[in-house]
Amino acid sequence: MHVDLQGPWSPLLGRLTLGAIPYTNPILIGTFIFAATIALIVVGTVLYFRKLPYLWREWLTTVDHKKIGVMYILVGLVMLFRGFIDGVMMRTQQVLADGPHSAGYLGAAHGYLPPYHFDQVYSAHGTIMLIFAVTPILAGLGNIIVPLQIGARDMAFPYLNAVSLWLTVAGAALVMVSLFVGDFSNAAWVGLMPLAELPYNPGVGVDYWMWALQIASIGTTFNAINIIVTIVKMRAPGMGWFRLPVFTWTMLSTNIIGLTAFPVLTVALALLGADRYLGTHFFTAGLGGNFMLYIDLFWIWGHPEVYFLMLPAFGVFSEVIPTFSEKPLFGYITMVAATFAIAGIGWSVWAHHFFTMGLAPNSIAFFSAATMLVGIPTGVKAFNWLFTMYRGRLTITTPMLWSITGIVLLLVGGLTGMMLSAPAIDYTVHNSVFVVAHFHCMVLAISAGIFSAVVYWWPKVFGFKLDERNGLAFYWAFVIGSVLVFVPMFGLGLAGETRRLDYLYDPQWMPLLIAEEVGIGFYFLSVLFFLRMLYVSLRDRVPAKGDAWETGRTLEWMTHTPVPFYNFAVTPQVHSRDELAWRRANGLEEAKPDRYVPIHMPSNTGVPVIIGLLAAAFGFGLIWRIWWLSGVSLLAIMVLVIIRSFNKNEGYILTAAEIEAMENKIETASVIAEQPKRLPLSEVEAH
Amino acid sequence: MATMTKAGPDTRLWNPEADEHDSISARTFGFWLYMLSDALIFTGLFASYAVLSTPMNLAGGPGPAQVVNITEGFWQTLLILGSVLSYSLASVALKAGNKGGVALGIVVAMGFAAAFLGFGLHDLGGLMAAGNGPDRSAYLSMFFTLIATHGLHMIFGLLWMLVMLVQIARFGFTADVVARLLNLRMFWQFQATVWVLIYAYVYLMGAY
Amino acid sequence: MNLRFLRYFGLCAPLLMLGGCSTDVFRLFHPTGPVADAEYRYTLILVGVMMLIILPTLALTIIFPLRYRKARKAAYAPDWSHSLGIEIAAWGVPFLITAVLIYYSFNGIYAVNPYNPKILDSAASTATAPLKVDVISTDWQWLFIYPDQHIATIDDLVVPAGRRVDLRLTSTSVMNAFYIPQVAAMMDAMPAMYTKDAFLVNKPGTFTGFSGEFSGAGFSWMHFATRVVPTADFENWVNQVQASPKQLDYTAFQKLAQPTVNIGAKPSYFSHVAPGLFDKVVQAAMHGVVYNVPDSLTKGVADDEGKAGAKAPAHS
Amino acid sequence: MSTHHANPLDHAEIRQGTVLRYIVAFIISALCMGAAMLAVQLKLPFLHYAALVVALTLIALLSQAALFFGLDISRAQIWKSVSLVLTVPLFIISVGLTVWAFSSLYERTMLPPSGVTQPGMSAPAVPGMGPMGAPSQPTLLQ
Repeated sequence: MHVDLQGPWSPLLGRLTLGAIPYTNPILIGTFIFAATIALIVVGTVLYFRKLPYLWREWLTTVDHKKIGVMYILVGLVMLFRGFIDGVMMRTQQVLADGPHSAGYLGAAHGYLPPYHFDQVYSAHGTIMLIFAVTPILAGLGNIIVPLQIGARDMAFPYLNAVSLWLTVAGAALVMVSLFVGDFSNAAWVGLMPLAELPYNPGVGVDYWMWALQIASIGTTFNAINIIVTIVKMRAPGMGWFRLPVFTWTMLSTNIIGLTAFPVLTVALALLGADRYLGTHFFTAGLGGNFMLYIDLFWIWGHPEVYFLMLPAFGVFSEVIPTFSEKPLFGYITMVAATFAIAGIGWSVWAHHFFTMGLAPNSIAFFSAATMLVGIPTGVKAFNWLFTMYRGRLTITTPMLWSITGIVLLLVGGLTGMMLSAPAIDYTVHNSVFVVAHFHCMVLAISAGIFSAVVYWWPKVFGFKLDERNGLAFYWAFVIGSVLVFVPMFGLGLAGETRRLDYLYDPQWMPLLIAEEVGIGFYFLSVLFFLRMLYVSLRDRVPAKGDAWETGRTLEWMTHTPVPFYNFAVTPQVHSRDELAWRRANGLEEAKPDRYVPIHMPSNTGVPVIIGLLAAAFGFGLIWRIWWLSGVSLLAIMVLVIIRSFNKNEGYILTAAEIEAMENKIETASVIAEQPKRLPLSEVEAH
Repeated sequence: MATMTKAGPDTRLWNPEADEHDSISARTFGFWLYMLSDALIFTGLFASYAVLSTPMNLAGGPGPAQVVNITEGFWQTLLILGSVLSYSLASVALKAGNKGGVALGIVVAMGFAAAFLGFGLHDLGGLMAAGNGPDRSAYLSMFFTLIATHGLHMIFGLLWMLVMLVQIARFGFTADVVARLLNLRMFWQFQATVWVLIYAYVYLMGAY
Repeated sequence: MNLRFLRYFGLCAPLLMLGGCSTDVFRLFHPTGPVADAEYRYTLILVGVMMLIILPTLALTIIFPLRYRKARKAAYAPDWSHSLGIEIAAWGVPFLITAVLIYYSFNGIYAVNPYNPKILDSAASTATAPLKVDVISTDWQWLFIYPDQHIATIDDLVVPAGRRVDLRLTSTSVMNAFYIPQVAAMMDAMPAMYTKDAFLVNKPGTFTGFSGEFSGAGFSWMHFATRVVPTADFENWVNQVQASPKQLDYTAFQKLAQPTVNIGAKPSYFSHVAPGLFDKVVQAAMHGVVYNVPDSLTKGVADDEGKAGAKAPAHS
Repeated sequence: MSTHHANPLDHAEIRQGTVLRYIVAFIISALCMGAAMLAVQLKLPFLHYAALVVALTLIALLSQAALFFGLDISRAQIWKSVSLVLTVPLFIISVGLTVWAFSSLYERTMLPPSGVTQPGMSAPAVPGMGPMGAPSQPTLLQ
């Protein structure tokens, strides 16, 4: 049963030896010094200002959906930076390693990375960007905005919400650890089979990839459950289904995908795990195994996953464009219908990822047609956004610019996507960088949605707007960078450059590669402008109003800015699709509640963060085959969950008087972010 | 559309009464969604089983017809259905707040489940002893994985039942305990549903 | 092929400015032979049809934000959010376009179906039977077996002009994809399985083929020459290779299939190829034969950066 | 709508379910599976046999959905029913399309299994090969 691997193994440390630490590799030493410096600065700052108790009390143990959302986004941004650096390394390698006479550095034959290192870099880039950057950021946005938009106090399951966050963090942590202890997978973010099987990948790289993905995807599934229940069960009175804001609709459809698609990934990875740990033959070429099955299972998850990421961005466009056009969204019903049409059709198109695998023409025809059908609802959405702007009164702020850019990217990505869904074209550019450029257009549209959302909702969470000037500079650097990187990449695809090359045999590609490298330079600039935007905004901190943009339309703009921990002092009664716009039209936007009632709040708990820590230890143990560590961690998680279930966790009550006092304090421009120190109800009764 | 309605003097803008949400139905619905995701795990496994149970996947080893024992499988079906029936009857006792009845139903359900698992282990153990373990061929890998995944769910359910027996004794029927008992009922019934599918597809179809 | 003039639209692509004066580098703009021609034609048709909707939408995306800026005080309809006509058009126009695309996509599937391209039925002269070539991708070279000629080559695919070529593809270890951009449809080469591909080139020429699916450390060096030569030259070449002292049976193949980075894709030639070698390779993989990748090509960067590369020569 | 102060045993989801319903569900499921098992002995043609097993399984599953899970369109259960109805197509799509795609893939990419048992082929015959054989040295052509 158990696979006996070659090489040293000890009961205490498993396969882990000193040789796993890359202390001889100059690139990784540099990375380590950089990461260690940042970590020291962060830890030092926290200790110097004695913020450790605050950090524990208000953040690490929090169950507040807004703080959890902020932490999700923070993790996502850190991973986005890591993924970006991977991108820089790939582009630099390719520009250095073009043509048989290209020089080699650091011991590599061409360029500065030997194949095995380059392969890890591109695998990490894809895994990180999709699973550990974009997914957490979107989950964070959903966490912050959905309860506010539907007038709820919190998510349906605040404790589970924290567990989801820390599982995602555990996965991300494993990816980061792989930089300094051992290797990451070299079999692409999709896990190429049978390349990821033991004979071709006997090291720990694939295990790192597999367990990081597995743990994080459990977190995502939990988060999906939470958001769906929140939307179905926790809406404010009066908010019928057809008054639901479109962002909330998209989060609902996206999380239905998350709930149903991620389990299939779990299966695919678990079967691969069985192959690697127990010696089964699911995806081996021989002994009856069938690695096409892995490809099939992976894309059953993988293609809905694309829409899982895309739909929230559509939701953002649908919020930002009406706000800055001062008009309701055009065609609300068709917008919702289109959202669900995309989610539904998206479930039956996955085989277009392997048209070149020998499928019969009639199967190919089905999947090709289904894929093209997705173009219809997507087109509807684009038209609806355009006609929202039509006869509007547009203020072109940075969120609006990002949203319009998102539409343009969607058009380019849609055009190339439709091309790829036609097999006659796919046969010529499948697995070329044309495909890479195509899906980057889509991911850039998602990024545009993310940046749009971050700038748009930033004041709601932090109480001040982001600096527009630096925001614009960030925008332009990013857009120019994108054009310079991805237009030449389409060209290279048409030139026949296949994906994942660490050495390019055709010196004629050089000019395009150089253009891409210049584009990467612009991306670098955009990171600097982004940081400067944060710095300047934080320095100037101009307090924003509850309705920060003054043309907000939905419920989240009705509460204070920044949002107090209890969201709404009194739950609003909803009368209209765009409740705030309706109240404004009736002169009621300043209306205050006339009386307050006690609010039941959940208590903070340290269990989720400990579960996250144990999950990371569990994964680490399995990766290095340190069986005792995995066993102990798994047992500890189970014991912890059981013990907690014996804890009558009933939260605490905010009294009406307290709420009134806090509301008055907010009126005089104070911020209510911290929860009062209070014993949970059960202990109050015990005293 | 409500968008156009005008606010009147008696328009209610805030609704303090709306604050309490029904936590039991939120929890059972949340757990139901978890089970749907679990059902998708089994969907993935069934799809894999369909792909890996052709003559091409036997690698010279035994195929479905040689591996499954449909009479033993039928006893297992009766056992798991009996276990679910027993737990369901416990939940009828819950209506009356009858602690002893609930505990009895759960204990009987555990007994049936243990017997079910015994059969399963005997089956898989026999295969392994004959050299037809999960590393023999892709088909056997798949067969073992499908049965073992269901078995792990059952073991998890047994653990959960143990915890619930303690909690009933200790806390009585509080909202938390009741919600957990309801979720456990769904979880347990779901195992029987999955088993029926496994029995029909793997055993009965395989034996033909 | 009547649409061939359309390729000059490709010349207008702004990319070309970046690519210098020559368009030779954009291989896909220079299809050769009926299969690639058809693929290129479908590309142009589909892109053309889509432009009917993409271009106007793109224009509106730019015009509306400019036209309805607050400062311009254009017409403002604060409550307008529904119009049956526009919504029907918003669904109807994409629906029509998609229907047209699906129609062409279906046609294309059967026209260039790699297992049996319809387009070749009409194009290939029936006088000569198709040339059979068995393709085996190893880690990391391409072995081309000519079963009827009993010869084999590494990284050098030579075929006669004007004759249909039928390929069978497999792999010894991991998945690869067979890809000659201007000539043949991309097709996966998979261990323990076979796939098929077919192409025809009418005029002599030289092309570069690649592997399209990442397969490990030597993947980037997995390119191969494709030479289309006049029939007479092909016969000569076959005779030459048939005289090659190197012979290929299964034992020799097993040595050859050991992981090898063939820098510069240097060709080798074999005579007396054992019959049924292709099937034997497929069956071996089905029985679980694998060619482990040696440590120095999978070991961590921790051990020694560039150890594998350091052994490789900088230039071929 | 119950609050956490009310008696949790009054909750609608506790109130549903009766002894009779559960026993009927048990009997239907057991009978269906028993009948399907007996059908194996009948030696029906495969299609008839398969249709019979599928039909009996469907009856068992439906009786479980209605009587064990108590799924209906009442206020307490409606969202469970809706989410199940929305998810069932995904089960069918995933399994159905996979089986369909692989039926053509097997036919078009696999040598028939009879070829597998060709004599003279065995996995560990070649040194340096086999699932976890000793790694060999790489070859670098120059």
